[in-house]
Amino acid sequence: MYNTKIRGVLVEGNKSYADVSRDIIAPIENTAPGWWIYAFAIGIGALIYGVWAFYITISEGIGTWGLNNSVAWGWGIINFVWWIGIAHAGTAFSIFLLIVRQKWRTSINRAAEAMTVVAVLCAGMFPLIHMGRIWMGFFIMPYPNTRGPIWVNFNSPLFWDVVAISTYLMASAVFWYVGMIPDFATIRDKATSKVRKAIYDFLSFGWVGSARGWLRFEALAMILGGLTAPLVISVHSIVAMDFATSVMPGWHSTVFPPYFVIGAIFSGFSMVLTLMIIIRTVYKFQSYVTDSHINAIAKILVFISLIMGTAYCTEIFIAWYSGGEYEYYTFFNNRISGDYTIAFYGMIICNAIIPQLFWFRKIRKNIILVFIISLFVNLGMWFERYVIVITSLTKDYMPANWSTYSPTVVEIGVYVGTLGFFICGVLLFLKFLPMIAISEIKGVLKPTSNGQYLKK
Amino acid sequence: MKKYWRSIEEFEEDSKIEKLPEPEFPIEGLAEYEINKSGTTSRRDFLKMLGFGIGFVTFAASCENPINKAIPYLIKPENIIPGNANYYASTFFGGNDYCSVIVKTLEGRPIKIEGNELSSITAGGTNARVQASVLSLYDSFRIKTPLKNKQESTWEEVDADIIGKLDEIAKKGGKIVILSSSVISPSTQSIFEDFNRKYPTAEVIYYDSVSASGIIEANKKNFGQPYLPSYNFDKARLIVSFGADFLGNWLSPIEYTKQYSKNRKVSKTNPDMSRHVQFESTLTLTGSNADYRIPINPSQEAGTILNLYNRIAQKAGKAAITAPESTVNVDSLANELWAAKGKSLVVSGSNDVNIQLVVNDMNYLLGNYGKTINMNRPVYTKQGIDGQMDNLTKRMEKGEVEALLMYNVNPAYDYQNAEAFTDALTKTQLSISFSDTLNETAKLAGYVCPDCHYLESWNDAQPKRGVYSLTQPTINKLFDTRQAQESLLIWSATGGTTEAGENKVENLVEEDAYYAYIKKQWRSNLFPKQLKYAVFSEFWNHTLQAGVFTVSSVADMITRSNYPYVAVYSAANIADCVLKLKSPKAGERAIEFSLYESIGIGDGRQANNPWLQELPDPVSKVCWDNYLAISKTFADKNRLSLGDIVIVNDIFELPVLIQAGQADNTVSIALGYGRSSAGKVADGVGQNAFRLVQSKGTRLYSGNDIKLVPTGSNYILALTQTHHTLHGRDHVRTAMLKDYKENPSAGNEAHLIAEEKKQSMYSEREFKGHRWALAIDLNLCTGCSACVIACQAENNVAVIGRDEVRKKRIMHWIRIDRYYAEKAEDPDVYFQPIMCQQCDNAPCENVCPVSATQNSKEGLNDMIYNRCIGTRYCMNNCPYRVRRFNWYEYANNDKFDYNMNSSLGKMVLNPDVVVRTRGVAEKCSFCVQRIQEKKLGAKMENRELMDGEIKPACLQSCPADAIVFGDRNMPGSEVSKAFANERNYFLLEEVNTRPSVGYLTKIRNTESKKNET
Amino acid sequence: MVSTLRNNNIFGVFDDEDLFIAAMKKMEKAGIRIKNVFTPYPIEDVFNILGLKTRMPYTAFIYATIGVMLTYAFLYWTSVIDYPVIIGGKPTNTLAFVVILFVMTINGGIVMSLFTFFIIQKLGPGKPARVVHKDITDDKYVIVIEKTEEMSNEETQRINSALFENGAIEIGEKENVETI
Amino acid sequence: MKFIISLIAFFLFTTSYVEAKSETVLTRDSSALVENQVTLDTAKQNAKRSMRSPAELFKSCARCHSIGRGKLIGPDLAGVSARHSGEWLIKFIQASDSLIASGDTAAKRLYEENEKLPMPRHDYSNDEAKSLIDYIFFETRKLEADPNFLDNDFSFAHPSNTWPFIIGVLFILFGIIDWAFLKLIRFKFIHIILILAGLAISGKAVTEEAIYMGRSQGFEPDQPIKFSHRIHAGDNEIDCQYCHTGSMESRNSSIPPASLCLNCHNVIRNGPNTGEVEINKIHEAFESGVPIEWVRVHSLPDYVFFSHAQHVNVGKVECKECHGEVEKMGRIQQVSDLSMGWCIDCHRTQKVQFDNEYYLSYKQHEDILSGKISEVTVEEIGGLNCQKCHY
Repeated sequence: MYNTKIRGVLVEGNKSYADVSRDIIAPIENTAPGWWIYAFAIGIGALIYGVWAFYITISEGIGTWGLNNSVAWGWGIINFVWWIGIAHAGTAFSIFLLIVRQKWRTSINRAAEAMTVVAVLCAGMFPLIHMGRIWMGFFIMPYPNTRGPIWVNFNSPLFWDVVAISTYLMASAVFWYVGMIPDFATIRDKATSKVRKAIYDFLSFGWVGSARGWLRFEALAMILGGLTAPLVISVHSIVAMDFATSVMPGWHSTVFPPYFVIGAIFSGFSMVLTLMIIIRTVYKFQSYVTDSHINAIAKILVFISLIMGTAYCTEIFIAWYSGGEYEYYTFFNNRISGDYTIAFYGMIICNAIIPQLFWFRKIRKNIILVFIISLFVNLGMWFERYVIVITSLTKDYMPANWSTYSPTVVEIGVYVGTLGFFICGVLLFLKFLPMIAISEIKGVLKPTSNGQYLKK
Repeated sequence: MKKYWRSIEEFEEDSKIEKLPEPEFPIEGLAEYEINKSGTTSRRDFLKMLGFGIGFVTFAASCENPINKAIPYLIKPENIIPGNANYYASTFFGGNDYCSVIVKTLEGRPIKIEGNELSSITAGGTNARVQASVLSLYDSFRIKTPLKNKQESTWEEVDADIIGKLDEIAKKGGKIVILSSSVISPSTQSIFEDFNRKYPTAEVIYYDSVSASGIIEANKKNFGQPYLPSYNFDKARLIVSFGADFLGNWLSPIEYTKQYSKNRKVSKTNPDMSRHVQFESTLTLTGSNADYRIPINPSQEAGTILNLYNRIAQKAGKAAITAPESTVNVDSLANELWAAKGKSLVVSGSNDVNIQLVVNDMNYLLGNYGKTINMNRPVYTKQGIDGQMDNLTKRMEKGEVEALLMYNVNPAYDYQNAEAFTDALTKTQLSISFSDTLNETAKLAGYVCPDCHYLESWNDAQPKRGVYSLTQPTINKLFDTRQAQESLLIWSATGGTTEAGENKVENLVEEDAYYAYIKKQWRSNLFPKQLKYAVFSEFWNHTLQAGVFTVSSVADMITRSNYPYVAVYSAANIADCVLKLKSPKAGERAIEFSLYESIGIGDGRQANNPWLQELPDPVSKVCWDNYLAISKTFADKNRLSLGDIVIVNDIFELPVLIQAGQADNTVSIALGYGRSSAGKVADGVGQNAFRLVQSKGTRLYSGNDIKLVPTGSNYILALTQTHHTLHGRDHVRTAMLKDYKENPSAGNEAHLIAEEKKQSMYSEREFKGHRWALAIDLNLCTGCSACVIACQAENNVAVIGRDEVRKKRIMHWIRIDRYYAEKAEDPDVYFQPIMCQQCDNAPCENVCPVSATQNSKEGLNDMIYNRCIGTRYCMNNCPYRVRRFNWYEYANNDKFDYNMNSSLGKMVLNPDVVVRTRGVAEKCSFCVQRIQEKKLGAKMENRELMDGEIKPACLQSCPADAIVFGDRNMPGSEVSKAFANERNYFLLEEVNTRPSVGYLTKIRNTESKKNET
Repeated sequence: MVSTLRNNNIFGVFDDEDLFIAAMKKMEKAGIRIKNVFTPYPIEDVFNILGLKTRMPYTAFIYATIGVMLTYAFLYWTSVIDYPVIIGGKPTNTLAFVVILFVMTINGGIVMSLFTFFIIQKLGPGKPARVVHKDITDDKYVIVIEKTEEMSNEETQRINSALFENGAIEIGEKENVETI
Repeated sequence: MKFIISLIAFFLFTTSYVEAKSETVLTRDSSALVENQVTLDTAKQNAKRSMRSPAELFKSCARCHSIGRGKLIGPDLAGVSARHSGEWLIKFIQASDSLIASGDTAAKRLYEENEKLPMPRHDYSNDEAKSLIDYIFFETRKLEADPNFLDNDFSFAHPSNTWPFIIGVLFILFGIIDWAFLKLIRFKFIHIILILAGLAISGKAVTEEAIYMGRSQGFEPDQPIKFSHRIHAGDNEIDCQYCHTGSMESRNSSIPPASLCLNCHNVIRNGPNTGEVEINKIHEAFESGVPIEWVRVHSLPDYVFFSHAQHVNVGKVECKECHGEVEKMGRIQQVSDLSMGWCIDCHRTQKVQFDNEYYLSYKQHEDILSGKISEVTVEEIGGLNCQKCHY
């Protein structure tokens, strides 16, 4: 057992090991509850809208979006960055808390990771669909070809994106799945129906929990964690470079990578918060996802939101201090004032101000409020991406080609589609996969429950 | 442009050129039959498209190559090498624009118009309408057979009918009138005479949609010559213009731009330039180039002119006349004028005889005649006397006119009271229109004998006395059309009443009767006037090669009675004029209006040309509509804002546009829009402002009784530029002339700093071969937008239509940014042509994931459409925003039903440039296809490339010679000189993109910033 | 009945972590070679008692190094040797490689470590699970001792009793259990 | 050989043709009689009726003679014109008996050989006889003509990948099935090897097909006219530029116009393999004005700009470097795959004609002088830049 000081009780309600297994497997064993069906239906609905939008975009052209010669990136990229941000939660949780040996992560990381994987998939759709010639997309792969061969442009942040995001998807998926193997074994052994037994037998890769297995399992977990941690940083740094390496005023800024990473973790955590609150209520998992969990995340959010606030101020200060007229114009005439003030102030309020409420213990304790605030943060982070992408493009260097931007139904459809995909994905996870890491919970069960748990 | 010179042996070939494009002429009849039956193009055109080597409608996306046919000529014409272009000299004349042109044909298809540098008038210049005229050739709305009562008919039938009727009318002495726009073709005129000889009751009436009869009648009074004089803006040091848009639309804009730019070219060696003062009510192209521009209402014009006249008269020792007090103080201007005696020029765009008389007298007092104004070379491009037209309508109403032949006119559209005319037209027994499209007038005509497009026709032209040029066909007739001249020849020849037997019918029905006729004319009239060639055929062939022929003044003396104009000058009674000029009484401030021609559409005769419709107006940056231009103060007063729809005189509704520099109390509307029967592109676009034209003896294009009623509804104008000021940025760098004289790099200090600060992480690149670069002199660029259309024609740039333009998706590879500086009521206006800057450190290159854009060894920023996957990152990262994106499939898409959607319209495409597919980015390539062509040519001739040999389309079309292109590595090349010039700077130098396009600062000949003269 | 050909094992099932650990310690002392143990979650002490070690961290490091070197070789060959293009005035051997190298390092490490784990642990899709006891993945702990040919009955007795004394709630014999 | 034959054909044909013309002239108006160098008697004969076609003339011959189907009553006429001179034959046809009587040895021998059966007289005019002889000559030629003279003895078409693919898939399937169910093979690593091998084989097949997609290497379509480059460029050694005039001066080398074909085929009306049939197609096209629609063999995508002048004229590249040994082809065939890689490879290695005055301004000259480089490849002057070909 790790010899780290354990803070507080992680699992409440004097659960025995068997209870743990039973509780967590229950949703998988039982039939789907009504709310699940409804939620899933909604998800599918959104997804269908999305599919229609995809069809229109591909069959008629990007022209069906609200873009123009000056604003060539719109919702597509905004949502791409937004999703990528959200996708940072899982890994941030598991990895960082794993490395710093924070035991309390155990009850949350599984769901967080699942969320990550789905979110990355959502994010991945945007670079694809926003291509003018998606059917030529394979050009972006540096494979040996008969055209010379001609290779891709390794200077392009977009190519870095391709590399980083595919790696990230792979890594987080692996991390997620490997973590689930022992739990699959549990489900397998507990399964009542033949079919389910067969399926989970297949999924569990024949895991039986032997000593050596556990040893290597933990080693692998540490390796994956250790390697993925820098990846988490790099992925969003690279996404930030999409903007930072360009010459557009408001984009061309060295603060972007750290600022984006923090932002990502911010949105990620808030999304985790949103999800976990829902899960613990609908599945009655209060004893696993305890108030102290919520409390902890809330505290982290306050901290990050402070950093975000600082970042915003720095940007504006630098815009003024550097004396670059284009930079100055973008920030002062097209963000603080101008056509897009709503987005700008929305961003400031949601990200930098509202989370400050978490200073108050009362509010941290009030689940409803926490839930609402977490939603606000998600919205705020979306605004942030909107501000960055749109304002810089609409009014850049030459006044002659300044323009404005507003999305079309199709663009919105693509976004809603990905939301639907996310909902469906998460719901399927909740229904068919262990949403809490059983073995890890067991690992922390005894030492954290004051030793007085009942044998049954 | 050396290419159209070819060996003497081939001369004879050229005269037959219109046969050459025919791969299989034996069954030409069949081909045309097919055309007539189905409006689509015939197999012949089909073959032209599949003609060997050109699958020129191309789709970069397609990755498999299907089995396609290769169809060689049956008989390869001597001088056509499949895949190589041929160039033929010809002449364009329409509306204001006379232009001697070179037509680029490929496998017998004209695909591009270029200026003819040998012309003494246009000297290689063109303008947007000339450039676009090639597309009008492939207009699917053209009439494909003669029509009889709107039913398709045959020439035989039509001829028989018409001749019959004409004879009958002539027998009973009924009146026959040929209503024609100004004819500058001597041969055509003499054909009119022949016609007159056959039908003695026939008479010719000239009618110009936008007339200059004010000047003509004034000159008649003063000189006894009912003609326009030729103006020499290049000789004038001080130009004062009262609402004459001589750089845009007035009389002969291309010629004047050439002349004007000669005097605006400043250099260290010659740091002088002319001064240009413009009084006008609407901000025209000319006004925006003026050094001083004073916005005045039309009603104030007379006052101002008379005051100026008075000041001059005083100095000249003449008695001053009572003049209404002028709102602007013209003393200093008068002084300057007097100082520049003989080197000044006063022009007025007004069509009021009296004003023109005063102006003439002023010029006379200033001794400008013979120096900056030349009555010896009258200009024939406008001959219409408005009185005659009004008169004609009256007679027609009375039924006095039995037969009306309408050549090149469209009064049902552009006559001020068209209703009266159309009613009157029904009273004629026989009405014939020669229109090549079924326009508003042709629809009403009993017979339509479709004329050929000028690229299918033979013709000659005498734009001004002693200066001639030829029009030759560059393609076989696409449809069953016939030149009006031929029709007239046939009709007037039947009886064989004419002298020499050579135009008997049977001789005439053959293809080139008119060609023979022109030759005959030239043999008898012009051949004697030159001493260079002994044999006529030689003379003829050389002229056909060059396209132009100028009678040396000596020869001119011999034939034409030439008199000392000053002697015959009979000053009109100015006082009398003053009485006639009723200036508005004080206090009465009715809303005034002034009508103008837009740069693209002109008087609307090419309105069905999508290129022109999509050409943004250089000043207002609006396309696909005309609008009501109002001033800011006026807008505030009446609480109007951009796009608010206003009912004008209860006739039509127009959206308003708040136009900087607009005279306070005046609204302006562009003519040429609101066609009802011009074709699917033009119909219903804008409103017909000709209906506001007033007739007071002459047709007046301004007035002071217009009623405006706001409707409260709003309309989105297709604007290509929505922000009009520089926001204090130095994209356009300017200096005043006097500062420039002191310090050549005045106004360009930022460049010096940038040069000092210029540094890079990486070692400088070495260009071992060429290094292409382009420089633009902002002082010469008038913003006329000829380059925009030239580029569109050369590079197959798509037309996307109004809605897409509204979405800011215009595809033009070269755009002209227009900025206002200083005060909104009369701003400094700056034009800045922007094309791809071909940066050495191109931001767009770094970000393309598939390196579909990269830098070539010759400093070009290559864009590879077939590699592009359309991430649009390059567009975002281009600080100049010169990259364009194919948001939709613009070719073969019914949503974009313009020239790239019909097999006929596709014939204008340039096979050297691929038609971009959906989802790829595109941009200016410095006309890389031309670079390659010339390089290859030099290699084949085993010689070095000459400086200025390569001419991108924009450069070639520029009437002001504002653009130079060449090799920066070549010592002493024009462009390297330009780059060394102190005035040269690069756009956004601080971003360190290292562009290959340099801009030379704009110099204004003003004493101080914005002070009234 | 037990056939002597197949390898046979004695296993004891515990339901308390502490008893289980103690039992292991005792048996080790008693010189009984524990063949393998099964637990529902990782327990540090077990590793210590059995003295298990893994070298996976070192291999991971090697993998990462391989990854970065291969990637750089590829980048250099493609954009400097094979088809050099001028991009925005940058040198062909550009700094931008750093980003890709960084990611690919991680990539190499992760992928290859993963496969190493599956291979040495002999895990994989469709591999039949040789479960000693059905609650092994729930809340039971199992000690397995190999029962060899030459093992005499009393030896077997001794093991059984040892298990029993140390609080095994269930003792049995099972053939070919998971050895790793 | 064939060349000579066709020359003979050409000669014989022209003579007959020309005189046939003069004939018709005579029939039209006899005033031309004086100028015309034809003997009066023939003139008189023919003044009666115009010339008959050799085919119908031969009908009467066919009673006793065959061409190439062995001896009937008379000898096989195949190749008779090679055995006897023209004049002799004419005489023999018109009046064999008098010829025999005249003591002509050849005639005698024939007479002997053929059971002393004399050939009846024929009232054929000289020209009719000549045309008849030509007719027989060409009929003989048809006998020795090669029906598939267009076929090439080489093909650059890539082998089909269907079977490799199927085999590969079978490997995989067997591997899996056996591993899972059949268990015929004991050792798992064999399954693995099987599967991997299968993957490799089918994978290669798929990728190759993917690469060849849209390529038409070895493309060899049937053309509307059975035109053989082997005969024209090979046997008759006609220079490429003679027909493909554009290649020196234009972007496309251009298929020759029918008029160009007629330069020769006005007179050469008879091909060695197809007789008049194919050549007549040119004439038909020319007369009807319906152009010949050749199937285009070498076609590049439309986004590629290629100039023959640049390569053939300036670059001094041999035609065969891209088009292969055309002179050995009957049906024309696409030899190179015309892929971008193929172009690039050449541009990397091909030497520039750097002595061309055009390159004087290029700085590579300095490097050459300083001995840094010996010669300049296309790559060094931007031959690998995209906009060399794509714009």
